[in-house]
Amino acid sequence: MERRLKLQKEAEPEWARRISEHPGCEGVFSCLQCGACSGTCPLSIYMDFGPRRIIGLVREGFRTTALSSETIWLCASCYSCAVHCPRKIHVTDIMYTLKREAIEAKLYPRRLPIPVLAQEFYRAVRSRGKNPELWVVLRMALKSHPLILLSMIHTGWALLRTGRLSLHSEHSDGIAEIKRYLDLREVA
Amino acid sequence: MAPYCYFPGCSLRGTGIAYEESLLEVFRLLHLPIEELRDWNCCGATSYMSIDEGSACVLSARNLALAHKGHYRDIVAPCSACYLVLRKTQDYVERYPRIGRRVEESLGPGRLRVLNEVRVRHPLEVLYTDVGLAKIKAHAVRQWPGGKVACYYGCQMVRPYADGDPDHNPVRMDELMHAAGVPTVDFPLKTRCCGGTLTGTMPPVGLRLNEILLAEAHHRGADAMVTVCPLCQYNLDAYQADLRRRSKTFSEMPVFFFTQILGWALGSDPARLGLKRAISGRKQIAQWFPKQRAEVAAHV
Amino acid sequence: MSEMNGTVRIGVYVCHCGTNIAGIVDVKALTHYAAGLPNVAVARDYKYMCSDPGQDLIRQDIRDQHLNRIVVASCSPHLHEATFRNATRAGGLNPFFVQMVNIREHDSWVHTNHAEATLKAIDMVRAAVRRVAYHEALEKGRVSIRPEALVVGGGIAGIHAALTMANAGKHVYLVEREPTIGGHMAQFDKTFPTLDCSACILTPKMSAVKNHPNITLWTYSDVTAIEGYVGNYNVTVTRRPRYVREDLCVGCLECLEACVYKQAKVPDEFNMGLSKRRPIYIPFPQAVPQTPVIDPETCIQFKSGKCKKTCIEVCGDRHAIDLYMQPRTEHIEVGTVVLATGFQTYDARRSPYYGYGHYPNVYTALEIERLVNASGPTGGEVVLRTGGHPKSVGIIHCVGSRDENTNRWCSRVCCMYSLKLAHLLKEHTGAEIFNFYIDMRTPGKGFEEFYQKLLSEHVHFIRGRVAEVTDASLHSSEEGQLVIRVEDTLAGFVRRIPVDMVVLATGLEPRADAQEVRRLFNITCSNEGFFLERHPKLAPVQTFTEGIFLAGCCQGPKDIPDTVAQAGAAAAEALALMDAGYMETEPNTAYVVEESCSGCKTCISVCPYHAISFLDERQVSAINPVLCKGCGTCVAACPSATIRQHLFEDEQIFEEIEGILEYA
Amino acid sequence: MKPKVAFYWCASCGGCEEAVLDLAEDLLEVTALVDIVFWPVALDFKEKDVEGMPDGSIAIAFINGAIRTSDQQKMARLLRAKSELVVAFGVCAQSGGVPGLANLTDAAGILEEAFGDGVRPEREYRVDGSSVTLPKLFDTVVPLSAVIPVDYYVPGCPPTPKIVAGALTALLDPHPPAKGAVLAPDHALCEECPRRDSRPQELRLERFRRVSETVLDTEKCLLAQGVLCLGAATRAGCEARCIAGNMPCTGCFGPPSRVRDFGGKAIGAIASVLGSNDPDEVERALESIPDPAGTFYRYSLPTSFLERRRMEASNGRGN
Amino acid sequence: MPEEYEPKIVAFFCNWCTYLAADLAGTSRIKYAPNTRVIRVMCSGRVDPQFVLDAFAKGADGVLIGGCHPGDCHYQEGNYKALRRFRLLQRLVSQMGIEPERLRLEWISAAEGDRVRAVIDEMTAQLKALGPARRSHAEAA
Repeated sequence: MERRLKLQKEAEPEWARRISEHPGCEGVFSCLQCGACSGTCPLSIYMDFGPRRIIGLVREGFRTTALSSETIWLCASCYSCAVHCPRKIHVTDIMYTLKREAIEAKLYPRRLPIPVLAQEFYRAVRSRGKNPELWVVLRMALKSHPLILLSMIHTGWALLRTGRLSLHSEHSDGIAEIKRYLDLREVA
Repeated sequence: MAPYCYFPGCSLRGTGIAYEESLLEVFRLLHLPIEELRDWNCCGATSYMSIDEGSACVLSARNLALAHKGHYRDIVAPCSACYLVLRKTQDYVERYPRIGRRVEESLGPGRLRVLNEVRVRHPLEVLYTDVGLAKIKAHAVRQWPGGKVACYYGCQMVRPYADGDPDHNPVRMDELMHAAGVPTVDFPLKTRCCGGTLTGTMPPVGLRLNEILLAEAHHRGADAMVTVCPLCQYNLDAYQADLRRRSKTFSEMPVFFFTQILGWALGSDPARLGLKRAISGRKQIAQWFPKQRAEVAAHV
Repeated sequence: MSEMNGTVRIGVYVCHCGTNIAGIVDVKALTHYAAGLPNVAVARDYKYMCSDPGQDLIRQDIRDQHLNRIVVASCSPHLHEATFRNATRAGGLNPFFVQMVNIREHDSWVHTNHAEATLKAIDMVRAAVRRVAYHEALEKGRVSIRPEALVVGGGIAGIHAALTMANAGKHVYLVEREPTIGGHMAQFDKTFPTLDCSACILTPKMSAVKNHPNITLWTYSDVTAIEGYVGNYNVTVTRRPRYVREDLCVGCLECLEACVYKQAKVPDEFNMGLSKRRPIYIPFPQAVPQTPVIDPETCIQFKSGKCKKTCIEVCGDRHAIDLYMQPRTEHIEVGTVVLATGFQTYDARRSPYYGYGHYPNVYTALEIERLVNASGPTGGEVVLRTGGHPKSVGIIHCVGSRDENTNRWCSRVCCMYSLKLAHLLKEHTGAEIFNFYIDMRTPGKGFEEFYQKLLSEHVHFIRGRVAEVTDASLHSSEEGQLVIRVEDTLAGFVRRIPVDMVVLATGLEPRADAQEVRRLFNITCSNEGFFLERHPKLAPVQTFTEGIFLAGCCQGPKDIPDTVAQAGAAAAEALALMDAGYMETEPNTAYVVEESCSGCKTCISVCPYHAISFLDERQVSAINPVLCKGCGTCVAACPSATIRQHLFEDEQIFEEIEGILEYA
Repeated sequence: MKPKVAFYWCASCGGCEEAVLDLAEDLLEVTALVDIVFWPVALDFKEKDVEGMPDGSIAIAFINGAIRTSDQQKMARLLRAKSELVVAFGVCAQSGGVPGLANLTDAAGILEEAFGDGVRPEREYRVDGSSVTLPKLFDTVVPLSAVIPVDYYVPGCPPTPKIVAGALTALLDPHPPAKGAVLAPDHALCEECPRRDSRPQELRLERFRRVSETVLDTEKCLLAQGVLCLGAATRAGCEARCIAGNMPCTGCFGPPSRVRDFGGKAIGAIASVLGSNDPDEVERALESIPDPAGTFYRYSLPTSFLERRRMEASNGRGN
Repeated sequence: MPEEYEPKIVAFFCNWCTYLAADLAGTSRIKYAPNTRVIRVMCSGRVDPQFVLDAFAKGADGVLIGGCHPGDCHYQEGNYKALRRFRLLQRLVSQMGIEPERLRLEWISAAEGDRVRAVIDEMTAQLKALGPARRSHAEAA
C-alpha cells in the first residue's frame, strides 16, 4: 500500500519562485484551483495529475513529484486550458517549462515514448534543420517501446502506398547557419 | 500585389503532401501569387519547445527573418503547428526580453524588430479575408458531388492566436464551404484536440481521441471531415482501419484538406488535388470523383 | 495677502501610525531633523496623532509653547485634515494654520527602503514647515442647502432612500427610467436566505412611494442635465411619453384587453422574454404607477397609422390614451442627490462554451426567477423551452465573475441566489440539482445555515469551474441531454454530468451607461466601472462631489439587506445636510486684489462656474465666493498675479517647492 | 552746490541715452538742477576721471544696459563705489533686456554666429610694445543688480520721457521712494490702455496672428484681434504708446511686483485664451508662437527663473 | 560611497484624481520609486507655469503634473487649461535646453493607483538615463 505523506522539507519554494519567472509561467501563483484547465483538457482523463494539480504542486514547490509526472508529457499543447483559465494562466507554457526541467533533471518517466520523441525530434532538427518524420518516429519507437512499431505497420504501409512518406530526408541548405544559431547557449 | 510567402513546414513535404498540392492549386486558380520561402527550416514545433524554448524561437525567428529579407508582407503557414509557433515567436520575443535576447544573439543585434514586420497568416484566414466569400462563390463552378462535411478546425490555428474567428466557435471554414456550395453539419467538437503526436507515442490514447471526433461527425450526419492542419488530417485519416478493427459500429469516412474541396469547387483537375493520397474513405472518394475528368457543371 | 506675520512659532508632529509609518520611516530622525528647522519651536513624534492624547499634544503645545503654526506629518489630508484642524481650533488657534504631510499613503506604504523613505519624509516636512509659515487665519464659507432631494433609480435602493427622506419631511423627486419602479427585486421570486416572497415585501414599499405626499414620482423618465453645486442643484428631467396619461388613467387595464392584438406578440422584457406582451402593456400586475405604456415600436397605429384604436375606444370618456403625447422636460432644484441606478446582469452569450442562446435549455438565473414565480410566464411551473419538466438541473456559478476574460470581481450574490434557486427548483420539480462552484461564499446572517439546509436537501455541490456545456454525447446514457464537463476538484477527476436544464449564475456588472451617468453627475468610477465612493471604509456612500450620494449596486454588487442598509445610510447623509440647512465649505476660494487689478478680463472666461464678473463701474473683476469652487484656474491665468487663492497662495506653493528642493 | 550725476551705458543699444535726450527742453531743467560729471556718450570724460573722484561723491549714477563683459562689470563696480545712489536705467539694466536673449546661447555661440569662419577678434593685441586687450565676453548676460547693489529701477525700452522725468523728480524729492523700488505704476498696462473696454469677456482664440498678417482695427483690443499682446502681464507707465501705434505690447516695462517670472506668468495667461480643448488643435494654435522664449522673455531672460539655456545643453551654438 | 544618482521629481497632483490615486496606491501598498515629492493643488488648472519653472530653477530633475482624465475634471475644464499651459511650457523649456521628458503631464483618475506607480517608475527611469539637470553657469560675474 502506498504511503501518502508530504513533509514540508520536501517542498522547494525557491524552485517554485524560479519557475514562476519563466516566460509564460508568471501566473502560477494566481491560480484559483478552479479546475477549468483539467475540465477542458481532452487528455486530463489519462493524466496522473492533470494540469490543475500540477500547478498546485508547482506553487507548493514539490519539484520531483511534478517533474516525474506523466501529466506534463501528455499535454498535446492544444491551449484549451490557456483560453479557459479565469486567471489567464498560460498553462501550456508551464507544461513546456516543466518538460524542459524534467529533461534537464532526467526525471521524466523512462518508458514514456513522448519525451524520447521530443529528444529525437530535437536532435534531428539540430542536425538537419528539418524534421524527417519517418526517421524520427522510428528512432523514437526503437528507443522506447519497439512494440509500437507493430501498431504502425498498417499505417506505415498505407502512407508509403499513397506517397506520403518520403524515405530520403531533406535538409535545409542553411544548416550550417542554423547549427551556429542553435549552438549558442540560452542566456538566462 | 506582393506575392505571399509560402512556408510549407516539414509535414507538407511528407504526410501532408496533398495539402501542399491542393493549396498551391487553389492559389493558382484564384491568381494569388505565392512563392516558397527559400532555405526555410523546421518551425521547431511543440517537441522542440519541450527541450529548449529559446532555440525553438530562434528556429522560427530565422524563418521570419528570411521572409522579411525577401520583402514579403505575409508568410503563409498551412500547418497549424507552424502557424502557432511562428505567431508565438513574434509574440514572445517582444513580451519576454529573455527570449528576445536569445534570438537577437543568433540573428544579430537590431534584427529583432523585423520579426514582427511580416504577418503570419493561415491560408484559411487568407482565403476568408483577402479573397472573401463573394469571390469564392463567384469562382465556384462545380457542384459538390459528396455529402455533408464536418468542419474540423483543431487547436493550434484557433488557440491562442485566433485571427478574428472566435476561438470557442470558429466558423470561417464552414462559411467557405457554404460559399463553395458544400453543405456542413453542426459539429460541436470542431476545436477539440486530435491528440497530435499521441497517435504515434500513445496509440490507445491518440486513437481514442480521433475515434470520438470521427464518431461525433458521423453521428451529426457528416459523410466526410474537412481539416486545416496536416497533423489533424493525418490522425483522422490514417488510423480508421485500426478504429474499425476496434469497434464494429465505426464507419469509415474520407478526411479532406479544406483546400482539396475548394480546389474541386473552383474547377481543378481532381488529379492535381492529391485526392488519391487519402487512406480512408477511398471508396466514397472514388465514387464522388470518378476517374474521367468531371463534367464542369453550370455556374452555381 | 499672506505674509509671515509676526514671529512664527511652528509645532511639528510626526505620527508613527503604529508601525504603519514608523515601520519604514525613521520617525525619531525625522522629528529630530524637524526640530532644527527655522521657526520650529517644538517637534514631537507620537504613536497615534489622531488619537485623543495625540490631539491633546497639539492643544497643550499651542497654549504652553505659544505655537501659531502646526505641521502634522501623518496620513492623507483626505483622512484627517479635519481632525487636526479641530484639534488646532480647540487649542485656541485658527484651524487653517495647520499643514498636513502625507508620509503614510505617499511614503511609508509605497516605499520599502528606510533611508529613502525617511529622506522623502524629511523633504516633505521641510516643505510644509516653510509653507505653513505663510498660512493665515481663515473662516469657512457656508452654502445653503435646499430641503429637496433627487433620487435617481427606482429599484429597492432608490425606493428605500426616497421613503426615508420623504418620511423625514423632505420633498423627494424619484426618477425611474422604466415604466414602473421596483427594479430587479420585482423580478425575483423569493429572497435568500429567508425565502420570503420578494414581491410581497417590495410592493407595499412601491405603493408607499406612489402615495407619499412628499414624493414626486417620475417613471419612464431620465435625468438629462444637472448644474449647480451642493445644496443648489438645478436638474433637468426628460419624461418620455407613455401615450397613456397618468393623471387620467384609472388603471382599469381594459385597454390591454381591447388591443387589436388578440394574443400578445412582443417578447416581455419583465419576464426576460419568456412570455409575450401586447404593444400596450404594464410590466407586471403590481407595477407602480398602474398606468399602461404604449410601445410605439410595435403599436400598429404608430407603425402604419391604420389601427382601429380599440384601446382609445374602450378608454372612452376617460380620454387617458393620448397618442400625440410629447416628451416633457421638468426643471427642478434640489439640495442633494442619491444615485441608485443599479446594475445589469452579465450577458451569458459572452461565455459561448456554456451554450446560452445556442442550447434552448440553458437559462440565466434571472430567467429562472421568473420561471419559478407564481405570477411568472408559466404560473410557477418549471417548463423547459423544449417542453417537459427537468429531472436534473446543473447550476453553474461564477458566470461572468472572478474571470479575467470577462469580469474580475466576485459578484457576491450568486452563491446565495444559486442556493436559493437550487432549493426552489427542487421544490418545484423534485429534480436532482448539481451546483458547480469555485468557492462557496456565504458570509451573512443566516447564509451559512441556508447552505447547510441545502446540503441536507441532498443538493449536489461539485467544486470545479465547468469547462463546457455540450450536446455531444460520449455514451448512450447522455443522449438527448446537455452534458456538463467539469473537473470535480475534490474527487480529483473529470466528470461528465448529463442534465435537462442548465442555469447560469450570471454576475452583476455596471450598467452599460454608467460612464455617461458618471460624467453627468461629475463623479468617479472604479476600474470595474462601478461608481466610486469617497472612502472605501469611512465614506462608503459619499462621492467626491459634495451632496451626491450612492446607494445599492451602482456602487458595487450587493444583496438586498446590504442595499437597503446602504440606501438608508445615503438618505441619512443627505438628510444630515438638508437638516443642517447649510454646509461649511473650504475657504480655498479665489479672490481679486482690487487695487492692483488692471481689468484685463482674462480670468472671466476661464471660470467654469461663472463666479467671476466684471464690475464696469470700477473696471475690475470680482469673484463671488459662494460660486467659486476653489479650483484656482483663474489664479494661474491672471497675467498680473492679482487673483489669489486662500490656502493655495502663490507664496505658500513657492515655499513648498523650494522647501522640497532645499537640500539641508 | 548742485548734486553730481553720472550716466553710463553697458550692454545696450543707446536707446536709453536717446531717452535722456528725449527729455528735450526738460533736460535743461534737469541740468539746471544737477551737475553731470560723467556721460561718455555726450561729454568727454575718462574712466580715470571717475577713479579720481572721492567715494560717494556722485549723487546718482544712471546705468543702462545689461552686463555681459568684464569691462562693464568693472565700470559698474567703479560707479557703485563713487555714487550715493545707483539707478538701473531701462529694462536692459533692470532685467537684461534684448541683449539678455544671448542667454539662449553662450559666448562661443555668439562669436560663432557673428564671425563664423571669418577672422575672430583677438583678446590681446600688441602694437609697438604696448598691448591692447578686449574685455572678456561672458557666457551669461546678467542684470546690473547681479554685479552691484541697485537702489532704483527705471523700466522701459527705453524709459519714456514721462517715466524719466517722474523718476528724476521722485529721486530729487526730499522724501524719495523706498530702496529697490521700480519707478513706475504697479498695475498692468491694460489699466491705462485706451482699448481696454473693447476686450470681450469671452475670449477663445484659435491661433495668434502677426500684425503683418491682417489689417488691424485701430480701436479694438489687439489680443481680441488675435495679436499676442502682453499688456495684461506688463507694468503700466508707458501710456500704451505701442498700442497707439497699433503694435502689441511686448513687455518692456517688465512685470508688476507680484509676479516672479514674467514669462511663466504670461504663458499661464496667454495659454488660457486659447479656445480648443483638443490636444492637436492646441498644438496647431501654439505653432503660431514659433519662439516662446523670445516672445515671453524678450526683455527678462536673465532675471527669469531659468536665467539662461542650460549650459549642459548649449553646445556652444545655442539652439 | 558612490551611490546611484537619484533624480528629484516635483509632482503637482490635483486633489480629486491624481492625489487620490496616489492615496489609493498607498492603501493598496503598491511600491514605486521614492523620487517624487507631491505638492497638492485643488486642480491641475492651478499649476502656474511659474511653479514649474521655479522647480527646475531650484534643482528639480523633473516635474510631473497629474490631473483628471479629459472630461472628468472635478472642476469641469481645469485639466484642459493645464494641458494648454503645459504644451506651451513644453515648447519653452526645450528651448531652454531642458529635455521634454523632464516635464510631464499625466491624466490619472482616482481609481488608477497602479498607474501612479507606472508613471513615476517610468519617469524616474527616464530621468536616471538623462542624468542630473544641473544648471551650471560657468560665469565670472
